[in-house]
Amino acid sequence: MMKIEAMIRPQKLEAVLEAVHELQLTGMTVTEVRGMGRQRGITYTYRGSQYTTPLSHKVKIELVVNDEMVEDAVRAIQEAAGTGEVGDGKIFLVPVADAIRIRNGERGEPAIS
Amino acid sequence: MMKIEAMIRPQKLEAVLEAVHELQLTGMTVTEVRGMGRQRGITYTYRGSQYTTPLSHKVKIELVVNDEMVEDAVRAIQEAAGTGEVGDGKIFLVPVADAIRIRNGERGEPAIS
Amino acid sequence: MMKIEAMIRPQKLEAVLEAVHELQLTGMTVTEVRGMGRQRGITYTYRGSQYTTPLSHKVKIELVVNDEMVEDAVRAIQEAAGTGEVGDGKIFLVPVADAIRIRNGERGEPAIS
Amino acid sequence: MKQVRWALAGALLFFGPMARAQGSDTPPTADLVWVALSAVLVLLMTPALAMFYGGMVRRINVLSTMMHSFIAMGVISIVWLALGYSLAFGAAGSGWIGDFSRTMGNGISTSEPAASGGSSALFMLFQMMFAIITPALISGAIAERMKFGSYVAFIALWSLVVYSPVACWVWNADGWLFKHGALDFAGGTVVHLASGVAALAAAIVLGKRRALIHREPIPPNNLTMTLVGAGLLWFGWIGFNAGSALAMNGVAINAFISTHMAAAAGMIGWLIVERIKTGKATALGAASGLVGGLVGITPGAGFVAPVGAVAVGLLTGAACYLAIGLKNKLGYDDSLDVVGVHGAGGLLGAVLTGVFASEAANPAVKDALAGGRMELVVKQVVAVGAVGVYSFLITMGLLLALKAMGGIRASAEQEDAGLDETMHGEAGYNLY
Amino acid sequence: MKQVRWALAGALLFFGPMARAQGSDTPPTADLVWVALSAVLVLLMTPALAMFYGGMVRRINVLSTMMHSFIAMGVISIVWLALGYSLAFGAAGSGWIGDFSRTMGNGISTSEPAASGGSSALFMLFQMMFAIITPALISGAIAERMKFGSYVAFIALWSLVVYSPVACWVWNADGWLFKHGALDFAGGTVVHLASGVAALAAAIVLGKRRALIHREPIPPNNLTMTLVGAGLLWFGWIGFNAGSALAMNGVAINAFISTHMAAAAGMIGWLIVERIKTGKATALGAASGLVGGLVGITPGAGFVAPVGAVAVGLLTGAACYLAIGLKNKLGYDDSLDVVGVHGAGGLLGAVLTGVFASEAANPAVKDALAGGRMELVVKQVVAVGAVGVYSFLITMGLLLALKAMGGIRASAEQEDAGLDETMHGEAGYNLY
Amino acid sequence: MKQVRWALAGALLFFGPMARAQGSDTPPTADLVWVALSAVLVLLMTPALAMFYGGMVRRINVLSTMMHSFIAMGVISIVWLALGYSLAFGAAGSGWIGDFSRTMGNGISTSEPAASGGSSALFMLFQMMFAIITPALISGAIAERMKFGSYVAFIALWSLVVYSPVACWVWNADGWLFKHGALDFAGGTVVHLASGVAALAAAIVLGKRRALIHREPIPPNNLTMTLVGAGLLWFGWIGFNAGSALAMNGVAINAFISTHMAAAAGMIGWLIVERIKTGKATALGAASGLVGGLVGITPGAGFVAPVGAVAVGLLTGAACYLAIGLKNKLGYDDSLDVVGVHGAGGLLGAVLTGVFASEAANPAVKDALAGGRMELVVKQVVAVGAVGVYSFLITMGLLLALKAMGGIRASAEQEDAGLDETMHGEAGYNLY
Ligand SMILES: Nc1ncnc2c1ncn2[C@@H]1O[C@H](COP(=O)(O)OP(=O)(O)O)[C@@H](O)[C@H]1O
Ligand SMILES: Nc1ncnc2c1ncn2[C@@H]1O[C@H](COP(=O)(O)OP(=O)(O)O)[C@@H](O)[C@H]1O
Ligand SMILES: Nc1ncnc2c1ncn2[C@@H]1O[C@H](COP(=O)(O)OP(=O)(O)O)[C@@H](O)[C@H]1O
Repeated sequence: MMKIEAMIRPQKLEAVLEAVHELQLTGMTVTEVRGMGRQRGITYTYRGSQYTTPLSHKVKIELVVNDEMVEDAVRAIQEAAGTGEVGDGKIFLVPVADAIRIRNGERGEPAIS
Repeated sequence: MMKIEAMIRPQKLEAVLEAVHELQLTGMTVTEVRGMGRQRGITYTYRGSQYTTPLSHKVKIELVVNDEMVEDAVRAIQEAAGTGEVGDGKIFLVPVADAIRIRNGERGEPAIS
Repeated sequence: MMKIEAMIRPQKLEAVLEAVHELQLTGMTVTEVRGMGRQRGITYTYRGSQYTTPLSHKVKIELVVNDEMVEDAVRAIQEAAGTGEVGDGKIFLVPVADAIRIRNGERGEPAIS
Repeated sequence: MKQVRWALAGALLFFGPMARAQGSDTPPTADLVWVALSAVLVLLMTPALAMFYGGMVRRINVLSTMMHSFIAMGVISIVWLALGYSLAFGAAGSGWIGDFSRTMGNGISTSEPAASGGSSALFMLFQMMFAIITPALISGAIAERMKFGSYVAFIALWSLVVYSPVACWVWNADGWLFKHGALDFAGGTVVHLASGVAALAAAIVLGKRRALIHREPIPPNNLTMTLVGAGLLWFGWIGFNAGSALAMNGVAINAFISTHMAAAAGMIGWLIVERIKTGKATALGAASGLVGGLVGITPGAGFVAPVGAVAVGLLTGAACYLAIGLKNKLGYDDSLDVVGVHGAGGLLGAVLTGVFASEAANPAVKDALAGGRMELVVKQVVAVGAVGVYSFLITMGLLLALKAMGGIRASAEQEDAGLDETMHGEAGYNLY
Repeated sequence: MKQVRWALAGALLFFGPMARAQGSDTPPTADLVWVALSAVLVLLMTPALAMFYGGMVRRINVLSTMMHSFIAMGVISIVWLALGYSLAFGAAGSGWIGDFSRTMGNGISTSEPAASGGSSALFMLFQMMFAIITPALISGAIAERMKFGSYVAFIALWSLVVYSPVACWVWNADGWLFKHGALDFAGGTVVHLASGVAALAAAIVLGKRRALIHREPIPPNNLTMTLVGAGLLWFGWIGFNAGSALAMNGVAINAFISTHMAAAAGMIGWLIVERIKTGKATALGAASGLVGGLVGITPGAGFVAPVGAVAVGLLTGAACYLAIGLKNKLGYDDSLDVVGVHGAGGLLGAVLTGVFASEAANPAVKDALAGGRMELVVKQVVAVGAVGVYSFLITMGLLLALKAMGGIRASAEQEDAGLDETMHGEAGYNLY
Repeated sequence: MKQVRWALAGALLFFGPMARAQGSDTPPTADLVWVALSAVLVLLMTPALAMFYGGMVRRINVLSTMMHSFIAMGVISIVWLALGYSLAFGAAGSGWIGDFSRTMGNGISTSEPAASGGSSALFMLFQMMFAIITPALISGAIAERMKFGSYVAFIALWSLVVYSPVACWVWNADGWLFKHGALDFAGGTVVHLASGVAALAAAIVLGKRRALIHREPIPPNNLTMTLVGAGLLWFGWIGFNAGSALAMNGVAINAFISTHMAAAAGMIGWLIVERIKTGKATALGAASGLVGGLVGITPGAGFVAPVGAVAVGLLTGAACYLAIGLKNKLGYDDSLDVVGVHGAGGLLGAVLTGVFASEAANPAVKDALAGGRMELVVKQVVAVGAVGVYSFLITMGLLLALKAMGGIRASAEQEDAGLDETMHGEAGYNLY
């Protein structure tokens, strides 16, 4: 089992949700985050003083999938979230030891399908 | 060491905090997230148009625990967070290589106890 | 590749961003979280009733780095985020299997550099 | 004595066609401006209440709670124009309820220049604002768990079977409580006591929120909005109380000052008790206390002098703090403490009006005190008792009937997910 | 007939030096207070609009959207004092536009005691508030994608080449539409129709938002703010409509009541249709419907009796709901539905004024109906048509010219990241 | 000359028992309505200030900052009624401070019909609103780090030992600055200069915020609230300035227009400089600039004609922008720029009043200019200097004394976690 963690542009979330849906993956968790990367940060003006933060708004998505689904999912996310411009984000693959469905205690692959 | 990641119903957070407390686990991190799963999404009405999102409000909790505590913790969370209805959420177990306490630099098990 | 996850005090984020920047690490993701730990919780007063939550405001940072950068990064974060008081937070090291840059599909080390 | 006891009732005479003697050298245009200004201030109180209440519920119910106030502006305005005003202020020979002579805006002329005294339309309008906010006040007790459709039906009916009759008793020149002789300057009994007691009935019929039963936290989503709402309530309440003089004169000015002082003192009264009891003076306490002080002075604003108003405010502010603790002891779930603030505050205010009414504030008090202060206090208690019992019983009956006819409470699922999402298809905030 | 048709136009006479006969025993001080009060209420409508609009856009554009209203308060106030007022209300022999006799505050005396009738300054000020909010209304159509600098240039020019001329036609005693004889009590045509139609032109010239094209969600960031803004608009609108009587009299009181009733009924009208169509009554629907009702009654507030106002409100509220669906069919991106609410509502309101105008509300209606009701309705349609066509064409031309001179639309990058960050260097919220 | 220079002072005469000649044919009821309306508008300014300030601090201090304004409404109302009014407006033979003749509401009759001229209660009330907001203004300088209890003690004392004496000097008919002959229509010196200078002293005594020292970011939590607060301040300020005419007349109308124009121009002035310096016109800049313009016109609203007011607004708006930069150079931590806006704006406004005062706006200016414009400007500077030095020294002393008696600053822990949580036991938002 593998957790796919991707930081994407907020406005791409919709497209990613659709792409994931098409792969018949039914589970996913979304978090609002701010990210630092190659992308230029934001300069805020406050009554004459200016302050630059390297952080821009991103969305983090997390999906735990079976090992055989990893490559498909990565490709789908990459296609849906990409614009080709700096700031598109990253996908990380994090190994997962086990999964449990809270509702009924199912474990392992059945828990995430 | 293992990180227990659980996505639960927001209104169950309180019960989970108590359950974790009873196990004498002292550390935990909580994040507001939105989750897609088997649960029906939400339909928003906006001036005549309707828009359905598959995301519902969830809370993600993360606890890093010693390996021997994993099963107890999983069980406790499952009991506290479960209602038996679709949407109860998932628990994932993610291996952790090391832990450091920022305050004093302690590493490994002492850092999380 | 390793994901460094650190829960720190919100007011230390700025210092950590600078410290990370000095190490020439260009990527990082930041999330607002609430944490339970040894730190005393917060007592809220609401029209005469009082309610104590064990959660205090924290910020979670996540950086995926090459294995050789891990120790430097941990040290830098620890120095920047530490005050020596309870509540400074924790750093966790989570193994990462792979990384993909969404923009161009680069994988592995090049994706995070 | 009748013409002096009830400031509001004077309105019927004032605006009546024969109120102004010919040759009068003080045209009432300025008074009409004052009443119109007051009406627009009271109009704003219902959106202010939406903010005050809206900030205190959980995020998932913020719009639902604000809608409880806004929909009252839509529904009650029409109910009042169509029927409610007539039931309250139509001819009421029996003393219990008005006739149908002023339904659908009949007999309420606006076309003649007001300066010639031919119009009671402004009075109907000013009173409409009171009719709107009263059921909206009740909504605090049923927040986070009532069906929207049932709520709408409830307030429309409640307005007709509770508010209009009670307004008739107390403010109609024919009303039995009007003749009885208690003092209620701006609606302590009609507005606050009636809604506070109805809130108790509603909280009992609706039952506890699931979150309360399961001891889940119910954090207020936005106390800044509650504070601003309290500030706007203070602002609007000047119109509520000082406008009830229905003219710009010494009584109106006294009412303005006393209202302001009681709000200030109510804030201080609450915060002192709160600080003693919990060690903290809270922002929500400041907001709640000032509202408590305003509730307390409502019946007496035109009868109590400024220093007396400080006493009324301090006492009511402190008392409301203590009264909201009751719900935990008695076990009803009054979500936003309508019983504690409007019920207890309205009751105490009525009694304190008897205690602090002073001739220095209003010469009319002389007559009210003709039988001694104790007699006046007893009259106040009688008025409170009558209105309280009536409002409680009818509200109870009304809600039980609605319940029997298909349920008034949201489903467990709706309650857990929040009414905004499930009943209105919306989310209050998408701030991130 | 001329002196009765247009309530506002009366102002020029009213405030003129010879308006008050010597020996008049009704000094106008109270009327001045009423107009000043109304002016301050209308002043608040633009911040209220900032809230109403601000809550509906995405978080990343909330400040930008609110700035569209606030900057109108800064820029148009100065434009109006310097030139706009003169173009609208200066001598206009041709009937098309005023002369330069009242530029830079000339000829607008404030120094003589108003009670002696020597001042038209208050009228200039009251009108200024209308001039401010009208271009701000348009901003809803171009929200989330227009350059700030271009917007500022646009509203300043629009105010001079569209608003002032149209105000001259309709409200100047020399204006051609004034003489034509349609009824517009408080600006249904000048304010709502003109801005609603300009909004259509602006939406077309600007083009669709990228997020709409890419079918990204555009969630409203804070509907609680929109609701409160709607509440404050209701409050301020009393000044807008009832203040347009320019005196405290029966017409003003009628306008107050009718305005209030139409807002209430507008809310109900919208919610009923919405509930039928979608199964939900939304908070945004309540806010939108009440604004729709207010738009609908604006031209008729002083001519339509309260019960008629309920009908106007119900119809306009329902019609606005249906009209906002047009944009999806016709393909323009009117971000916040200015066309659907102010355009359609203004149009329908003008027609309904002809239908419901009643002598009971205002004796002046007798003259307006001299040629029969159908004739009045036709006159209403002509006025709407003339103003609509003019506003559409000139707005179109103005924006195309500005576009040619360097672009009026934010860059794709700015639009994606949001205008708050990229144009103003700010974020609306840092709530966590 | 005395009776014309100070519009406010006229109030004492106006409301005095002998002010109205017998046989007067203009009853003052409309004027009373105007003053009452103005008082309720000024009442709203303190909640508006709570919003304006509250939006600019970090989320963790939003309630604490709003409480600074709200608690002033509670505490100062009582202090003013009990003692402060008497110290300011009691008999002041010495010219320095009033006696105890009007403590506890004594000698302030409301019971006689105001129309017969027997009531000064409304004046006491109107002045109370000024007394409330002045110390609340100071709170911006000490935001995010002062103990709540100390703050309450501070404003209560400050009101008695700084505000009341200064109000006596400037507005009491016996006051030495009143006799000296400077122009201050609505409180440029008493309200803005006094609070702005006190803010400087307070910022110095309190010291810098820890977050500033450690160069942590201090993001404003909610600029939409700040914008709305600025809008409500604009609304309320009409009452502040135009109400200071204490009657509805040409001077009041001029004050209304000039106040409005200065707010508009202040916004533009600030934004122009900001755009030049930083490349962006910000929403916070619009809000700050309009407040700056309002501060600037406060002393001159009734003396400066509308076009002059545009100049005053532009200059003050621009100057305030430049003045807030001072704190970085001089090293004090004036959290929300009270010194830059109210101190600098108050000072500049006083001087500009001398420069732009015009007979066209107010015939009384003729006398003020009897000795030439330069003499008037010098008088303005003297008044500013006297009030400034007094306020600075006494505030300094007061805070140092409170500091010695137990500390006035929050602990480091409290400051880091935020005062909402640690001092009030609350969180402003639970939005997610
Ligand atoms: N090493 C990393 N660890 C964690 N998050 C990262 C890392 N690198 C990038 N990110 C996340 O990805 C986002 C986009 O990265 P960026 O470098 O701007 O884009 P690109 O990958 O197109 O060059 C960042 O804002 C951040 O949230
Ligand atoms: N594969 C997954 N990866 C990440 N998060 C998941 C996954 N499956 C479920 N979740 C999270 O768990 C929540 C509940 O899942 P859901 O399928 O609705 O409930 P149930 O497990 O009871 O069938 C989701 O909202 C989501 O946040
Ligand atoms: N075992 C854990 N798992 C996940 N998060 C933890 C764990 N322990 C601590 N944390 C996070 O670290 C934060 C600080 O921990 P705390 O125990 O208060 O400080 P310290 O490490 O200085 O004793 C907590 O608020 C929580 O967010």
